[in-house]
This record gives sequence, structure tokens and C-alpha cells, in this order.
Amino acid sequence: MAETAKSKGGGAKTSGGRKRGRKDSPSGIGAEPPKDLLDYYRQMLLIRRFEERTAQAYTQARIGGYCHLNLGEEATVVGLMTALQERDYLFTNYREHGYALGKGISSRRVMAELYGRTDGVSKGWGGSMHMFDTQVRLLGGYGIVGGQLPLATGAALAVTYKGGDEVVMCQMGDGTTNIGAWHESLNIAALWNLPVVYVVVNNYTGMGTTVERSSAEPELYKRGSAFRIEGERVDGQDVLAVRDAATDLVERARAEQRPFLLETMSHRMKGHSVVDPAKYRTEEQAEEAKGNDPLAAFERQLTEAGVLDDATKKEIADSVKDEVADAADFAENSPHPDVSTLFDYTYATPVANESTRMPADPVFAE
Amino acid sequence: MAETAKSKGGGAKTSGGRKRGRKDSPSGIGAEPPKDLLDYYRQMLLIRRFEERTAQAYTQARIGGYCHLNLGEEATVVGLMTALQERDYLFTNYREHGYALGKGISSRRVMAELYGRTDGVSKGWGGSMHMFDTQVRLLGGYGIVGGQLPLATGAALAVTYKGGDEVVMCQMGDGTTNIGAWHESLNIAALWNLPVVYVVVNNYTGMGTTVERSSAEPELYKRGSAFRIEGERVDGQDVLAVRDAATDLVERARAEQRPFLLETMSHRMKGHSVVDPAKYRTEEQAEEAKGNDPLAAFERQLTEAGVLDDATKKEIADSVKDEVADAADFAENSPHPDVSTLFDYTYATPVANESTRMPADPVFAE
Amino acid sequence: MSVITYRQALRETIRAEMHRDENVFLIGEEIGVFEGSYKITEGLLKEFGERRVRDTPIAEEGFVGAAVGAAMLGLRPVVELMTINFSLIAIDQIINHAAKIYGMFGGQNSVPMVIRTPGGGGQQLGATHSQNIELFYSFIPGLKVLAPSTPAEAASMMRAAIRDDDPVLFLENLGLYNSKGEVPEEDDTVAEIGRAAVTREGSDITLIGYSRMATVATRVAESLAEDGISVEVVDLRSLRPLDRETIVASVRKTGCAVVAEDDWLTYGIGAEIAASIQEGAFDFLDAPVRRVAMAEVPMPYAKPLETAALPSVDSITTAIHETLAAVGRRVG
Amino acid sequence: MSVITYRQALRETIRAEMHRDENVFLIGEEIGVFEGSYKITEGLLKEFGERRVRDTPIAEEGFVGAAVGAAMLGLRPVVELMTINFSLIAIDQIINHAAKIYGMFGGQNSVPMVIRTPGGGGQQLGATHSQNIELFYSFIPGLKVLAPSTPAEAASMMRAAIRDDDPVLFLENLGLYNSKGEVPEEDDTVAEIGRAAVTREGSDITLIGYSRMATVATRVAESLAEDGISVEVVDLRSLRPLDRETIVASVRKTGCAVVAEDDWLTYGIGAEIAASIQEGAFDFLDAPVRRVAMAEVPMPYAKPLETAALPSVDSITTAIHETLAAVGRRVG
Ligand SMILES: Cc1ncc(C[n+]2csc(CCOP(=O)(O)OP(=O)(O)O)c2C)c(N)n1
Ligand SMILES: Cc1ncc(C[n+]2csc(CCOP(=O)(O)OP(=O)(O)O)c2C)c(N)n1
Ligand SMILES: [Mg+2]
Ligand SMILES: [Mg+2]
Repeated sequence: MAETAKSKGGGAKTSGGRKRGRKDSPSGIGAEPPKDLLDYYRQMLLIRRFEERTAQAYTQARIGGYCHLNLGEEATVVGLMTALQERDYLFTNYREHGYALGKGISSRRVMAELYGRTDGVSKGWGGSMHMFDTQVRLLGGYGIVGGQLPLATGAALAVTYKGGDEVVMCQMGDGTTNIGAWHESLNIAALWNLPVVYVVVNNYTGMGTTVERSSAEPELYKRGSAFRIEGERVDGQDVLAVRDAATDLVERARAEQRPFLLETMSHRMKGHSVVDPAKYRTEEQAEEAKGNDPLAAFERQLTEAGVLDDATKKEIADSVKDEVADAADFAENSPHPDVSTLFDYTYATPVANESTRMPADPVFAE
Repeated sequence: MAETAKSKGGGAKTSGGRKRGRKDSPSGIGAEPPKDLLDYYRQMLLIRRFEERTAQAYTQARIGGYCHLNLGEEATVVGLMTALQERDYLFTNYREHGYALGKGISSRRVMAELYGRTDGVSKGWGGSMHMFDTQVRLLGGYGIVGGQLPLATGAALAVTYKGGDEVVMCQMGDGTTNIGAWHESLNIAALWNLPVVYVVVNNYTGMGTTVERSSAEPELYKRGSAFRIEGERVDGQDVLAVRDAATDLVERARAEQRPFLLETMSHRMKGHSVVDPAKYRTEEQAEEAKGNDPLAAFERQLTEAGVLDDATKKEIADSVKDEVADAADFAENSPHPDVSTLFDYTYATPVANESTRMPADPVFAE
Repeated sequence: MSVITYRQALRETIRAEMHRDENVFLIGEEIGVFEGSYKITEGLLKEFGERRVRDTPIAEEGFVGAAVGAAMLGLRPVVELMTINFSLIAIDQIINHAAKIYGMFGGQNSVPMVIRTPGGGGQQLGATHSQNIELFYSFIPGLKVLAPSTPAEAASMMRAAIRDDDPVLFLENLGLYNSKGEVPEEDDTVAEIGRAAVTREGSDITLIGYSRMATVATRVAESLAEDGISVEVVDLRSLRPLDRETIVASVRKTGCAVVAEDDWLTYGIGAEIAASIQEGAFDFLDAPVRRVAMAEVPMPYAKPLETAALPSVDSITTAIHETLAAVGRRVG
Repeated sequence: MSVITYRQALRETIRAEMHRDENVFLIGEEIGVFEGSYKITEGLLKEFGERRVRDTPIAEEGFVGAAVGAAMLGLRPVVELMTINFSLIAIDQIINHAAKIYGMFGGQNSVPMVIRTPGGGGQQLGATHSQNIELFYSFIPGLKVLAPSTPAEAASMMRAAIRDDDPVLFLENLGLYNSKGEVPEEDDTVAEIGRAAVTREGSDITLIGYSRMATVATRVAESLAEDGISVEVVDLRSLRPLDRETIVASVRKTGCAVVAEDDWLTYGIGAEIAASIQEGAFDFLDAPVRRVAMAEVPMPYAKPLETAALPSVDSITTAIHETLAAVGRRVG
């Protein structure tokens, strides 16, 4: 599996390589402001703890539905979200709790959504797969594989229509590159010169199907060639590398007004969703995922570089722990949506003869 | 427009180039058995006259529905059909009268289908877009753009499942390379090593939309790269070049058990369908199409090479004329399907409670 | 008043809306250079340019979804799907995205868009190109589905659709594009979505139709009037929401009803109409509600088969006669 | 007899059919290595190998269409679509291809295939993953649509589906996979497609359901029996063809009916049932046919909202009481 990650000139891009718009030394970490580094670290840790808490709450049946976690993808998520400007739009798939946090939604509102409560970011209507916030420009959270691609493409069309300078980022998984919507969307984006960066978060597998068994061109960043879209692959376990590669492409999309493709390589640490024990993984694959913990690696790096000492580490750990506990408390105490609101969001423009019938009601009210 | 046709090493493959499984001289025509050449010529002429007759019958309201002609694509059609073995399967789009003839269906039965009669190849149920004959292994004739691609892919899967050595050819137009089914099908064929040759008949345009305005990679044979599928482009106005390129890929698909992509370049001489005056074409484009008549060119070539003299020419012309007139007569005299057969083909396995209600009938028969 | 075709009514209304609102733009296959498969968008590329009239690749899922995304950012796309049959390629974007985005995210983001598409049979287009599947969209909460039958309706309903903040499936009809009717000059009527209309009053029986079948219903009513049968015609206009009150009020008056639809009978649009009538006018109904619909086969190409399979003035007339006979009233 | 789950019944039947006929093979997402999202295909890859159990990329249109093509050459694919919601990506291949190929080409080539897919709500999966859209397939001539409610039905109907030469949409249900029931040992019953069944006799009212709702109907009937109300339960089993005779025969006996469905009400499956009943049992009907169905909203994630939106034992019971009250019979 790891082999494919090395295909582009002997390896995916790692931090310290070519960068745009960021000054720093070849070694990367040394030249970064420690404040930023600690901020990334905290964000990554927050995602980790948040997702662990989510898994726990799911097991306790406080969260329902399907629930997919970002465990193992923390560096990718934080790197990508750091690359976006506030005004940039984000569309993701259903594995998006971390992105919601990274785009600036409070952990309280994300957790409340998971709990299905009124203070949830989608008022409890969306759940795990459907985080959305017009304010921070996270435009969903979609559960149909590939569904977000045409939408993101259309959002970029609206940006150019209005003459804006926002960029749209469209996140997806590796398995998503095999569906028709991928092809139609990238072709349209390239034809119409739309400022959208498609990001393939390659975690080596769809549910249990490896990239090699699902994509005839398993070096996914190369698939842009069918549309003359430049593609790039980056080490998704290296937050700085992801940040730099993503910043580069986001800013190029903004400046050059055309689409790009970014592939990030990282491991899914657990099953496909909370309920999946991932029995289909070989022991080797499981070991590989475990051995590639981006958070542990970054922590080691920061410690070695002297950026993270034990006190700071504890301080961050405590603050994250508190934040997550607070989020869970908040969620627990947020009210359930009232049944009287059931028909509030079927239509934006009220309309005659809309059905607001409950299951036991006759079609014609007496 | 003609420019894109020259992109691969300075030009699309023409006859006299590299060939497999066929001995012949560099100049092509000289080394071909005259009998074969005259046969190709006759087939091309038959398609030309057949389609002209079709247009006429359409104008006389003897043919209904949508009706798309192969005018200008005669060399492509004959070249492709010559490359197939009898046992090979063919799937096409709706522009397939010529393919039906080329695969071995009599002009009578093709014309009868256009007239919607019981002796039609699809018994009058299909019409222009839906020619089908299990015997000669033409498995349709499909009117949904891209619809035939998954089917052809699945047919190739069945071939390998059964351990057969047939090849499947899947014909489509240039505009079809932009639809999701293209991507999903080619990926699956490549992943599963299926013996299918996808043929893109590039006539430079969908209905009125040029390749450049619809495909971000307008060199369509290169789009196989997203699946590691080898692609090739050939001059679709040169029957020998098409035959050779297609034979090469068909036989490689058979031998190597994997998919290939072939793009043929030719001009659509008239509008998209019989009713389309093609007003959207620039004068230049119309001239270009007219100036690239593959039948006239082949006739010239054969005459110059001394293969076709005036007597033979007249003989062939007469025989084709007779055949087309006979086909039209046959069609005209073939019976219309009887209304009593309306429910004959809804289900292959008879089933309880099938509805055989006519519009005026109540749901419950008295 | 001027007499124009359904096609002209659509074109003029779209054109006027584009002038009125800079956010309205057109997107679809062959709508620009080709000027539309059925010429609804004739001349609009020339008038508005490529920004406002966007030809797409053959990629229904991609461009319908792109329109949804553009609508999320406040544009008001008017999408053309060449025929409703091809909507099946885009249906996931329509049903799972356009129709869900407002509700699924708790009402944060509306999706103001129109999807125009013609249905209608009888053109010998064969099994895959002759389906009337408005049912699929009419079934979906979150969508609004309009089905005008006259040029005036086409105009006022298109205006309503474009100005509405929800995704609207706007059903046109191949058989109606050339039909003519009066439309007020300087018309700026905005139809109310969710309302049916009694387009002809009558007392003996209620005949319900929509789109082309509403016009066929009127012809049937006119011809039966000559025989002294008074048919009340209800044009559904809005398939979702469905205006049951108007239907049922009519049947309470007439005591019996026939539905004319050109989709298939079983599970078709008429099933809901009949089900609603029996529920809402149970005590008034003197005979079962009859439905006249397509024969349930993949539509054959051959003309005699196609004609036999389609509902017609004759088959509707038969159903009306039989219903009145069942009621036991004197006929004629 | 042995008591097994609906899941086991499906798995064992498919397995036996694969042993019986070399042309039967499985194709779908995550059915092999992952052993199926809902584990219907557990162990089958190990037993039959990759040729017979084929994992696909996420490409519903592509692999469903590939199954159609394979069926055209005589194989008998059994396709798994992970949930019916995802069928919208593949619907063009199902409706415009699988359902059309036999008729459109004049009966030359049948398409013997099964598309298995679960519907069912109540799992808090949100708006795009909680739809019951069997209606779309039930509407289409050329398709057969089965919806078993018990393990025994699942087995005999799966056998029928695999051995049938037409494309069969086989509706499973997330809420039924773990339900148990008796299945004969060495069972080789082949259900007759197109037949409904009276699964419980009664005299006061007819209650009609299919798939999970047929089992809920039985529970309602059992509980009402304690109050002295005798409910006849009709399990539709086959949504296309629809067995109207069985439904109507029951209503002619009981004089009234309620339909329980877990799709949306307007234009839902129940509309056809109600429409058919009023047409076929008009003179026998003592009260309007009531339908109990989902509230017409994009399904919210939050549990209280979802629960309120779904039909239940309670809402069905209410509709029955109200219907009997309308009939004017003494209740209880
Ligand atoms: C159209 C569609 N098909 C199938 C599914 C079921 N499904 C959910 S997630 C998933 C795997 C997606 O894999 P990938 O794109 O790699 O994303 P990851 O889960 O690895 O982040 C599948 C098949 C779906 N949600 N939508
Ligand atoms: C899914 C779908 N979308 C749109 C159409 C309408 N349509 C019919 S032919 C055609 C153009 C196809 O162009 P191309 O693939 O280049 O084939 P050509 O007609 O040039 O042979 C279109 C858009 C269709 N039949 N199916
Ligand atoms: Mg993945
Ligand atoms: Mg073309």
C-alpha cells in the first residue's frame, strides 16, 4: 500500500519542499512560528479527542445514524483548513467533523449536531454526515458519494459569475474518484475555468475496498489528465506539507482561475464508520495504519524541535479535554427539536396546499 | 477543427502505417486485394444511398421519431465492421443504420425497422435508434447518450466469465466522452481486464457543440489515461486506416484480455438528425465537411489505382441502387405490427396480474 | 391580448426574467449555439452572451448539480433538460441534493432554481424517449412541480417558478410547444404555486388532467357538450403541492370523475387523484373514479402500437360515458 | 422447520442458487472482502471466489449497467445496491436499459437479473439515506418488483427472482434483516411473482402492507384482536405486477381498508392501492380507504422528529379506529 504513495518522483511531497507564499527553511519546522505549530498541534489533538468522544457517545446511543471519523486524518484536515481563506467555500463528504471544527465551527455546535439537538450546526436535522454553516462557508457535509462534486463545481461557477475572488475546496475520499460525478464535474470545471480545488483524501480504501481494487489508475492525482487538470500528491500525515501544497493550489486557483487536484495520503486508523470493526484488514495493514499516527509523529517532531515541552503539552491536552467535555455537556443539555417544527424546512417559500399531515392524520382534515 | 486531428505525432494514423495481422505495402491500396477494396467501396456506397433514401422516407413521413444518419462516416463504419469477427459483439449509439448493415443485417430488415414494420430487425418496436439482432451479435442501438457503455462492459464481463474469446466493440460519439457512464465503464473494464474496444467516432460535434466546447481534453483518445487504457487516433475518412487500427486493437483486446480506446476522425455531412438544418455551423465548417467526403475520396483513390473503372463503378452503383429500392419496397410492403401484439414483449417470463389494459379499459374487467 | 404559442410564452417570459434579474441564467445542453433542441431559447445566446446562456457538455448529473451549487450561492439558474427521460441521469442531484439541501441543513440555505423539461408521448421516439415520469418528482417533498397546459399558464407559472426560492421542476410538453393561446400584453401575472383551476364549469362529471391532457380534456368536454353532457374540467397545474381541495370540491358537485393522464396507470399521477377523491368526496361519489392512462408497456416505435397505447379523446370519452352509465344518469 | 433471520434466509437462498446455477453471480459494492454492508453476502467470497462474488468500485451506474450487459449474454447477475437511496445513481440503467431491452428490441433478448436493495427508515440516517422510493421501480412496465416481509417469503421470492428471465427489483428492508421466522428445512419453494397474500384472516377491516409494514400490520392486527376487532392483513409481496384481485376480494368482504406504507403519502404506493380499491370494491366500501404513511418532509436526523414522521403501530391503530367509527360499527 505504502508503495503507491511514493510514485511521484520517489515520494509524495513532504514539508520542506517547494512552497509558495510562505517563507521558511528547508527543514520546515525550524522556520515556522512556534505559535502556529502549537496551534496546528492543538487543532489536531482536538479532532482526535473530539472523534474519540464521538465514538464513545455513539456507543452510548447518544449519537445515531452512520458516523464516520477523521481519526488518522488530523494532519490532512488541519493542513487543508489552514490553507483556506475565511471567504473560501468548502464542500465535503460525510467524514467531516474535523473539517467543521477546522473551518471555524465551535465544537459545541458540532457535537450538538451529532446529538441531534437544536443548537447543532444544522439544528439537529443533519447529523454526523451533514454539517453545514453558511456563516463559515462550510456548505455541507454530503452522504451520497460524489454528490458534493457537482455542487462545489456550481458554487465555483457562481463565484466567477459574480466576479468574486473566492475559491471553492471540494473534499472527497479516494473511492469517490470512480463515480460518474467525478468525471462530469472535473470536466466542467476545467472547461469553464472554475476556481475549485478538488482534494482527494486518499486513506487507501473505500469501505473495505483498496484503491488498487477500485481505481484502474491508482495514482489518483494523475486522473486529472483526462481534463488537463494539474494534479499533485502530498503526504497527508504531514500537516505542514498539506498546508503548503493546499495553499499553493488554492492560491493558484484564485490567481489563475482554473481548477486543480490535490491528493493527500494518510491512514484511516479505525473502521469505515464507528460500527465497523474492520476485520477485513490484514494485520499488516492495521499495523501500518497504527504506525502512521500523524498526531504522534507531529508531537514527536515538535518535542524534538523544542517547540513542545511537557508543560505546554499538558496545558494543551487539558484545554482540549475541557473543550471536548464542555462540547459533550453542551450537546447533552441542548434541547431536542420539537415535533411542532417538523414542517419548518420543507420549503423556503411558503406554498399553498403543502402537506403537513402527521402519519395518523387523514388526508382531509375535518 | 482539423487541427486536433493532427495532434498525435503530427497526424492521425492513415493507411499505410503500422499494421498487425495484415500484410501489405507501404502505399496501402496497391497491396490490397481489389476484391476487398471493391467490397469496401460497395459497402460505403450502400450506406450513403441507404441513408439518402432514409432521409427521403423521413421527409415523406414513412419514418418517424428521431433519425440520425451516418453520412460522412461511411469509411469509419465499414472499417470498424471489417475489423470485427462474426462472433464479436457490437454495441452502438442511435446513429447506427450503417453499423447494422455492416454487421450483416440485410438492408431490407433495417429499412423495415425504420418503417416500423414487423419484418424490421426489431420487429418495428425499436425504430431508427434501436437496431438489434442477436444473430449477428449487434446488441443495440441505444438512444440514451452513454447508455451503451456499461452494457458493453458487462457483455465483455460475461465473455470472460464464460471463458470465451469474443471481443466487444462499443461505439459512441465524441460528446459521449463527457458523461459519467464513460468514466465508470472504462474504469471497470480496465480494472477487470475486459476485452472491449471503445470506439469514439469523433465527428467534431455533439448536436451543435464542438469537442473543444465540451471536452476539457479534446484529444479524446488520451482520456483513457485516467484508467491506464491505451488510446489511439485514426483518420476516420480512410477505410483502410480504420480497418487496420481497429483490427489491431480488437485482436490485442482478444489476445491480451484488456480494453482499448480508438478515436476516429470524420465529418458529419448533414445536421445532427434529419430534421436539423445545422444552421449553427459556420460556412467554413460546412465547407470542410463537404470537402471531406470519404466516399468521393475513396472512389478517386480506387480509380487512380486502377481498381475501379467506369463499368464497375456503374455496376456497383446500379446494384446498390437496386438494393436500396428493394429495401424500401420491402419495408413499404411489410405489415404494420398488429395492436393485438401490444403486450407481447413486456416480460420474457409470463407473470400473474400483468396489466394488459388498453387506455379506455377500466382497471377491473367486468 | 395577443395570441402566441406555448413555446413563445416560455421564451418571452424567460427572456423578461433575465432582463429583470441579473442572477437568472440559463444552463443546459444545446441551448446556446444550437438555440435549444425545441428552440425555447432561440436568440437568447445572441442577446445575453455566454455568461447568461451556458451550453454544457452532455453531463446531466454534472450540470444539474452545478446549477444546484450555483443556486446555493444565490444565483437563480434555469436548467433545461432536453427531455424528462434524460432526467434519470441527473435525478440524484435533483432528489438527493436540490430537494434536500434546505431541509437537511436546518433551513440555512435555499436552492432557488428551475428545471425545465418536456414530457409527452406520441412522437414515435421509442421506449426510452417516451416516458412521462413527472411522478418521480411529484413524489418528493422539497420539490415543487408545475405542469402548465396553456401559453398563459406557461408564462405566469414560469414567472412564479423563477421567483420562488425552492427548486421547481417545470414540466413542459412536446405536444404543446406549438399550441396557441391568448396571453395578456405586458403580462406580469405570477401564478400561485400549489393551486389547481377549474378551467371549464360543468355539472355532470369532473374530468381532471394536467399539461397536454388538460387541453385534451377541454376538447373532450367541448365535444360532449354537443351531446348535452356537461363536463367540468380541472387542470391540476401544480403536481406538488397538489391542490386536493379544488379537485374534491368539483367532485362533490358532480358526483363522479375521470382522470386523464399520459403516464402509465399503475402508480401513476391519477392514482393519487383517485385516492384523494375517494377520501375527500366519499359520500358524494356515485361511481368509481376512472383513470385513462397509457397502456403499461415499454412504448413501441411503430405508429399503430404507439397510438393504441396512448390515451386519446376517444378513450377518455368512453370512460366518461361508462362512468355516467354507472351513475345511472341519462346520457345524452 | 427452522427459525432463521431474514438475513440468513437471503444469504442461504443466494448461496444455494449459486451452487445450483453456475451462471448466477454476485456483483456490488463491498459484498466480497467487506462481506456486505449488511452482511447478506457474508462468507460467499471465501466460498465462491472472485469470479462469482465481484466487488465493484463506487460506480452504481457502471456496475448495474454491467450486470445488465452480462445478463444479456445469459448470465444471471444478482446485484446488491447498498441502499435504495443509491439506486438513483443507477436508475437510468435500470429503467432505460434493464426494463426496456426486452421490449424495445422486439423480444429478442431477455435480461435475467436481480437487483437487491434495502429500504426502510427509522435509522436516523437523515434526508438522503431514509427514502423509500420503491415507487419509482414499481411504476415501470418491464420490471418486476418484490417486497418480502418474512424470512420464508424472502427465501421463496429470492428463488423466484433469480430464476425469472426478467429484471427483478428485490426490495429488502433494514428493519427486517434481524427479524426471525420459520423457514422449511430443505426449502425449495418458488414464490409466484405477482401474487399478494392474505396473511391473517379477519372480518372487520382490511389492513394492507408490504415489506416491514406487513409485519407491523400483523402486530397491529394481533393487538386489535385483543380488543375484539378482527383485522384481515394483506401482504402485497409483489409491487409490480400488483395483485389487485386479492386486495379487492378482501375489501369486498370487510367493507373498509387502511393502507400502511413507509414511503410518503402523496403519490406513494398506497395511492394506487386506495385508487384500485375504490374502483374494484366501490359498492362494498363503507368508508374511505385511509392511508398511513410518512410525513412529507426530507427526513430529519433528530430522533424525536424522525419518530414523529414515521408510521407506527399507534398511527395505524388510530386510522383503523377512525375508519371503523366512520363505518359506524361498534368498536371494541
Ligand atoms: C452513491 C453512493 N454509493 C455508495 C455509498 C456507500 N458508501 C458510503 S462511504 C463509502 C466509501 C467511500 O470511500 P472513500 O471515497 O474512499 O471515502 P472514505 O470513507 O474512505 O473517507 C461508500 C461506498 C454512498 N454513500 N453513496
Ligand atoms: C443522456 C442523454 N442526454 C442527451 C441526449 C440528447 N442527445 C442525443 S444525441 C446528442 C449528441 C451526441 O453527440 P455525440 O456523442 O458526439 O454523437 P453524434 O450524434 O455526433 O454521433 C444529444 C445531446 C440523449 N439522447 N441522452
Ligand atoms: Mg477512502
Ligand atoms: Mg459527435
